[in-house]
Amino acid sequence: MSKEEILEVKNLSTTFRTERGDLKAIDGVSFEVYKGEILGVVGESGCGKSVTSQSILRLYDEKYTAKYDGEILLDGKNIFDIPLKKMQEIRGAKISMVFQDALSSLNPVLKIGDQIMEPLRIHQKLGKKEARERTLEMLRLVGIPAPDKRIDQYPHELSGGMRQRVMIAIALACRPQLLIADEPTTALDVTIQAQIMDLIVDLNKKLDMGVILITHDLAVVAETCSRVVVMYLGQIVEEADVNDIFDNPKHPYTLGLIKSIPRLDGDPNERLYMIKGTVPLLNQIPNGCRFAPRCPYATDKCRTNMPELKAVSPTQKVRCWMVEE
Amino acid sequence: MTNDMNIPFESKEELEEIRKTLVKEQRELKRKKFLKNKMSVAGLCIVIIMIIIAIFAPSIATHDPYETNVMESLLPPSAQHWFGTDKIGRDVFSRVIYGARISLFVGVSVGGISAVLGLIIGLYASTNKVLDNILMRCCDGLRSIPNLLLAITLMTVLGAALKNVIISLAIVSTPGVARMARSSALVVREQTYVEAMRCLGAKKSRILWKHIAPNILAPVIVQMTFAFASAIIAEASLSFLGAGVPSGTPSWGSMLSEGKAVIYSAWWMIAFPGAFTALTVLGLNLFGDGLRDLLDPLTN
Amino acid sequence: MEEKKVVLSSEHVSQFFPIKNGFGQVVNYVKAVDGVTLELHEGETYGLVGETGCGKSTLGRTLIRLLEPTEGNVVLNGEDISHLSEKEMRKYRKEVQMVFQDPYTSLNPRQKVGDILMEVLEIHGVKDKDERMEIAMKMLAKVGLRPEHFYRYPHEFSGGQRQRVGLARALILNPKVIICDEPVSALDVSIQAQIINLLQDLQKEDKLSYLFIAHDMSVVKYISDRIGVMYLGHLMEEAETEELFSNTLHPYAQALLSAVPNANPHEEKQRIVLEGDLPSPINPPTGCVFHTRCPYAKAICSEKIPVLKSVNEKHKVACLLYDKDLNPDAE
Amino acid sequence: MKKYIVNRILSVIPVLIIVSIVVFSLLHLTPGDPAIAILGEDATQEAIDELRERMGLNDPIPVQYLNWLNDIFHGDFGTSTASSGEAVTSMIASHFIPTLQLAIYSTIVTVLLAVPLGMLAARKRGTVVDHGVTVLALCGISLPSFLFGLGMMMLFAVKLRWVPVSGYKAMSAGLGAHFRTMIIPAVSLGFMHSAFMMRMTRASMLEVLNSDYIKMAKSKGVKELWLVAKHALRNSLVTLVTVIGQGFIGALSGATIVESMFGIPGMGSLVVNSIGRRDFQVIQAVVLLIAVINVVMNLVIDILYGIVDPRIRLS
Repeated sequence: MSKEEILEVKNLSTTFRTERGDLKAIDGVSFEVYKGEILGVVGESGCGKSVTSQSILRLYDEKYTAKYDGEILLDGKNIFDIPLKKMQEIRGAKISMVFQDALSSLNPVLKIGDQIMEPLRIHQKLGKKEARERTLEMLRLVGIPAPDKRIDQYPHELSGGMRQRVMIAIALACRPQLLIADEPTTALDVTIQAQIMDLIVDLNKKLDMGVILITHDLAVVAETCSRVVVMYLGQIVEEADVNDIFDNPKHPYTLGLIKSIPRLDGDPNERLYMIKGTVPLLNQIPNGCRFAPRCPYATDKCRTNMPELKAVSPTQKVRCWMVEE
Repeated sequence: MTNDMNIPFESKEELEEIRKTLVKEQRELKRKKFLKNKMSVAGLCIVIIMIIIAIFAPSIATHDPYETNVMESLLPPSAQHWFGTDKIGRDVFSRVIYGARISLFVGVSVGGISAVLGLIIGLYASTNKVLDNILMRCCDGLRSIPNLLLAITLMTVLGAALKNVIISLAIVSTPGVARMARSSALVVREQTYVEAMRCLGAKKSRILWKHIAPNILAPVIVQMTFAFASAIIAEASLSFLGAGVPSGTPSWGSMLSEGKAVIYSAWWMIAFPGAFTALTVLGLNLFGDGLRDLLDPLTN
Repeated sequence: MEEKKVVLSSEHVSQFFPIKNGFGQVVNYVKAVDGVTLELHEGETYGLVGETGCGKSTLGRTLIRLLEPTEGNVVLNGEDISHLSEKEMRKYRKEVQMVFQDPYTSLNPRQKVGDILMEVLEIHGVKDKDERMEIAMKMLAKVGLRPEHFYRYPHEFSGGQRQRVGLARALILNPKVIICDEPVSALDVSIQAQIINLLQDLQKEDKLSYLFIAHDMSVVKYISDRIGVMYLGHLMEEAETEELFSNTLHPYAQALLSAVPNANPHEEKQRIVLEGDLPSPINPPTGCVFHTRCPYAKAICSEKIPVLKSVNEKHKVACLLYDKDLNPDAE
Repeated sequence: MKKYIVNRILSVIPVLIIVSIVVFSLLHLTPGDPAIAILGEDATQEAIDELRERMGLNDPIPVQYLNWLNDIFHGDFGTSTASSGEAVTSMIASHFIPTLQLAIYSTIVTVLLAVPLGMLAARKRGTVVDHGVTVLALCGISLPSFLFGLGMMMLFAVKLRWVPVSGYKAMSAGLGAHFRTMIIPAVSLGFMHSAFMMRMTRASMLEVLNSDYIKMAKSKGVKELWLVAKHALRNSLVTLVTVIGQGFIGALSGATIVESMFGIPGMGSLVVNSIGRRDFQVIQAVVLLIAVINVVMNLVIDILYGIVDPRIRLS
């Protein structure tokens, strides 16, 4: 099935200038996002999944702190070639974002109605009355009861789940092609998380947009994503359909992750698998394969040169020497 | 044993060895971090220079600061009088050097007293609601009276003497330190490790002095350097208004006040004491900023 | 099944936090915990789950007597410790201890790890310094840390290592009961596995009993022998792990378990989605606190308060649907 | 919101009581007997006793305190012992206007200097501009207002002769003259307070600019200018209200030394002159009045803070 590609990330690297020298948070990240699909980006803290998502929208301050390399193709054009001023036409219109903690991501001194209206008035130049109408419609779309009462309230007057819905309403106000959700339900209780994930899946179908879902929770990925990218220490180590990731993961890190999470249908007497060691700091990256020091199958080859992210099947790519033989 | 990472228990000497290297390493890390912050190092140097001047004032000063000589009234800076002379012929350079003693002595004692008192008031205010209300309302009461006005009023009541200047300025700056110590203590009190110590059966006093106090020491010490600096300004202001040290004592403030009277003819009467006051206070403020990062454990 | 020895139990424990107005008069109460009865057996792990604001942490803090219960009693190894003074409570501190959630604030940043451990021994009368050091060193090894960690400060450790120090501090008095308040929620998946395995190894070795408080159902299911589900200060259902998952009775527990995502893409789950928002604990709904959101709610549910009753010897539930004597047309 | 205002007002009452006690006790701690001070050394004992009785000095302390408080509520700050029994209230009234003017002008200077520079430093964090502003702020804090004033006086009054060294011309004496006498005092008082305000504005602006809702606004496609003007300013406005308010209070009560240096007949110089004359009635009245204004102003700022911040207004 020929899927229409929205975004292609090619060899993306983001380097941060800190007092302790330059730190390359992500190094050579490449993947595509197709229309109507939910792509899961999974990894533990510090693996660079959030940096990837915010680099796509160039949210970091490029003058003093961050430097981007590689390409991000949107409708055939490379985002890094666009002058920063023009980026505003893409943010919120073509690609928009939702963050983890809605209470801190919504402006506490502005009414939620105004915050939803803002992208409409910037991108679609709607008048005040028409924008307010579209806002009420958005509030209904994301399932907020009594929208005409809620529209004039402030973020602190809403519950956690409702604030998350407001943020989704803001992101989807201008019907973007791509929604990037950076850990949208991590701060929520499990019943509210289920509601929000259902909403995202529902809107993904209804508006036929692409979604990049960034999370550390493999269970959420299993239930909502169609394709998964696993990241470790700033690099993609495996990319595959969700069934392949869980049924026959190829990369030792993915395998380790899946075996170390307690599963609802798992056997309680079986001891949890432990990936030995800890994630090294960004300024102490081992040479060769970055997972080598913690990998049970590591050979000298792994410890000296870095494997490429190779396709082992039409839908699965792995960055590991073991796959070669 | 339970875990493969468990190395057999070392002998006492090896442990002592490990401890020494680690302590040295931690101290080295702190020193390197402090030296990296150029501005606060400069601040520290200024303060050290001033302290040296204050201690060795007799040997540095070229003349007796109190010796008057009507013949040499209001001479500009010259080889003989580096900073010139004042209205009644006293050597400005020697008076500025001796003035360092007054200012630093007032600064250190006011800084020290207000830090210790402020810490104690702040700590006990954070222990229970009633005490908190009483102490904090008193602090607010004192702090609502402008510092200088309160100092002046206290001075007129106590009379002009160095001891009284220190008492007045300590009363003026303690509420500020107390309020800051109290808010830090309330934050620390909410931390989980205080709760953990209560689970482990630690007495209230042990928790207060061994767990809460050390963790609010850093902000209090930083506040002390700023109290030190503002005490120097306050002493200078008091003496400038004639409500500070007894007249004739070589204090930077009173010298500036004398300088104002002859502003048309003797610029040096203002330039040198003013420069020394500003430099000392700048040094303290720079050092205080650097101290804040150094003492904050999270920034390591 | 022979009668297991009860190490820690709460009998109708309630914890109400007073709300005062400007003049200091009490105007209302936050009913954080409301009449919870629960027993922890020896060598068992009792999982206590529920969403934010259900009172599980408050109950944990009440059982370890960080808070004094407003009503009901806390019984530790047969002794009532509900209203003991701090001094009287001290000797019981050796028997029950707590491990906390946030690794970054559970250790005093100004104390070296070694001093943290030795201070606990000092408080409980181990006079000789060398003896204290030896015990502390053994405990560090037991939780998988190396001797030189003894001289390091907490900020030099990773999240996982700090939880190990927290565990060492809790175990150093050889308590028999440990209340774990979300010990692994703040950790990454791979570190989580290490701590869970460590907790289980220590439990086997020293026959410890855990009250394991958490909101992550898959972790609780893996580690617990029995599980209690709390909602708005009430214990709604309590059962052995297998029984609870295979035969969930309480409507809230059903909704909660159905909402938990499972790391298996093939499983098509049919979800029960709860309507409305969590009511405020300041004035909870009358009768059964869940009746405002319960799909099976009947008129009686808003009048009578359900009581936790045994449905069989492995399963208790607090719901009028299953309570014959309170509700005539119950199943 | 009402609850917020009520308990704010309730918390102010004890503070006012404590202030009045502190100020009253200052009067009683002073050595010497006020009656002798008024009648002079050689007055007869009967005259002194009779005056003491009339002034109520023999009553127990609490009674005196209540009488004193009662008088104040009726706007009577007592009579000045030094300047031949002149009513203190009228003395204060005449000295209040210059202090108010100086406070307003110096606050304007402070805000014009500190807020833009603070925001600029936050916007251009880590650059030369940022370091420049930080150093400027440090100098401002380290340079006492009277030293800075002396410097300005020497430069503008002595060297350039643009303004008189000291002296005060009221508004009535012509706007030009009035401003020529007020510009230097206002700037020297304003400069020191602007140093504090600069650092606070920069810190609050930095905190706002690094916040999640600015990142969210950016991801919505909000333009750079709107980011600062609408989102950032609205939030830092909440803290700026307090900062500017504190600045005004600081100027109102901190002008003592600048007034006496530049010969401005405000409340500050009134106190300084009263020191020489050991006129405690005046000192006490001025200190009490400024402290009360201070407390009331803080109350106004707290309430203003509540109105500006919806999280408090609607709680």
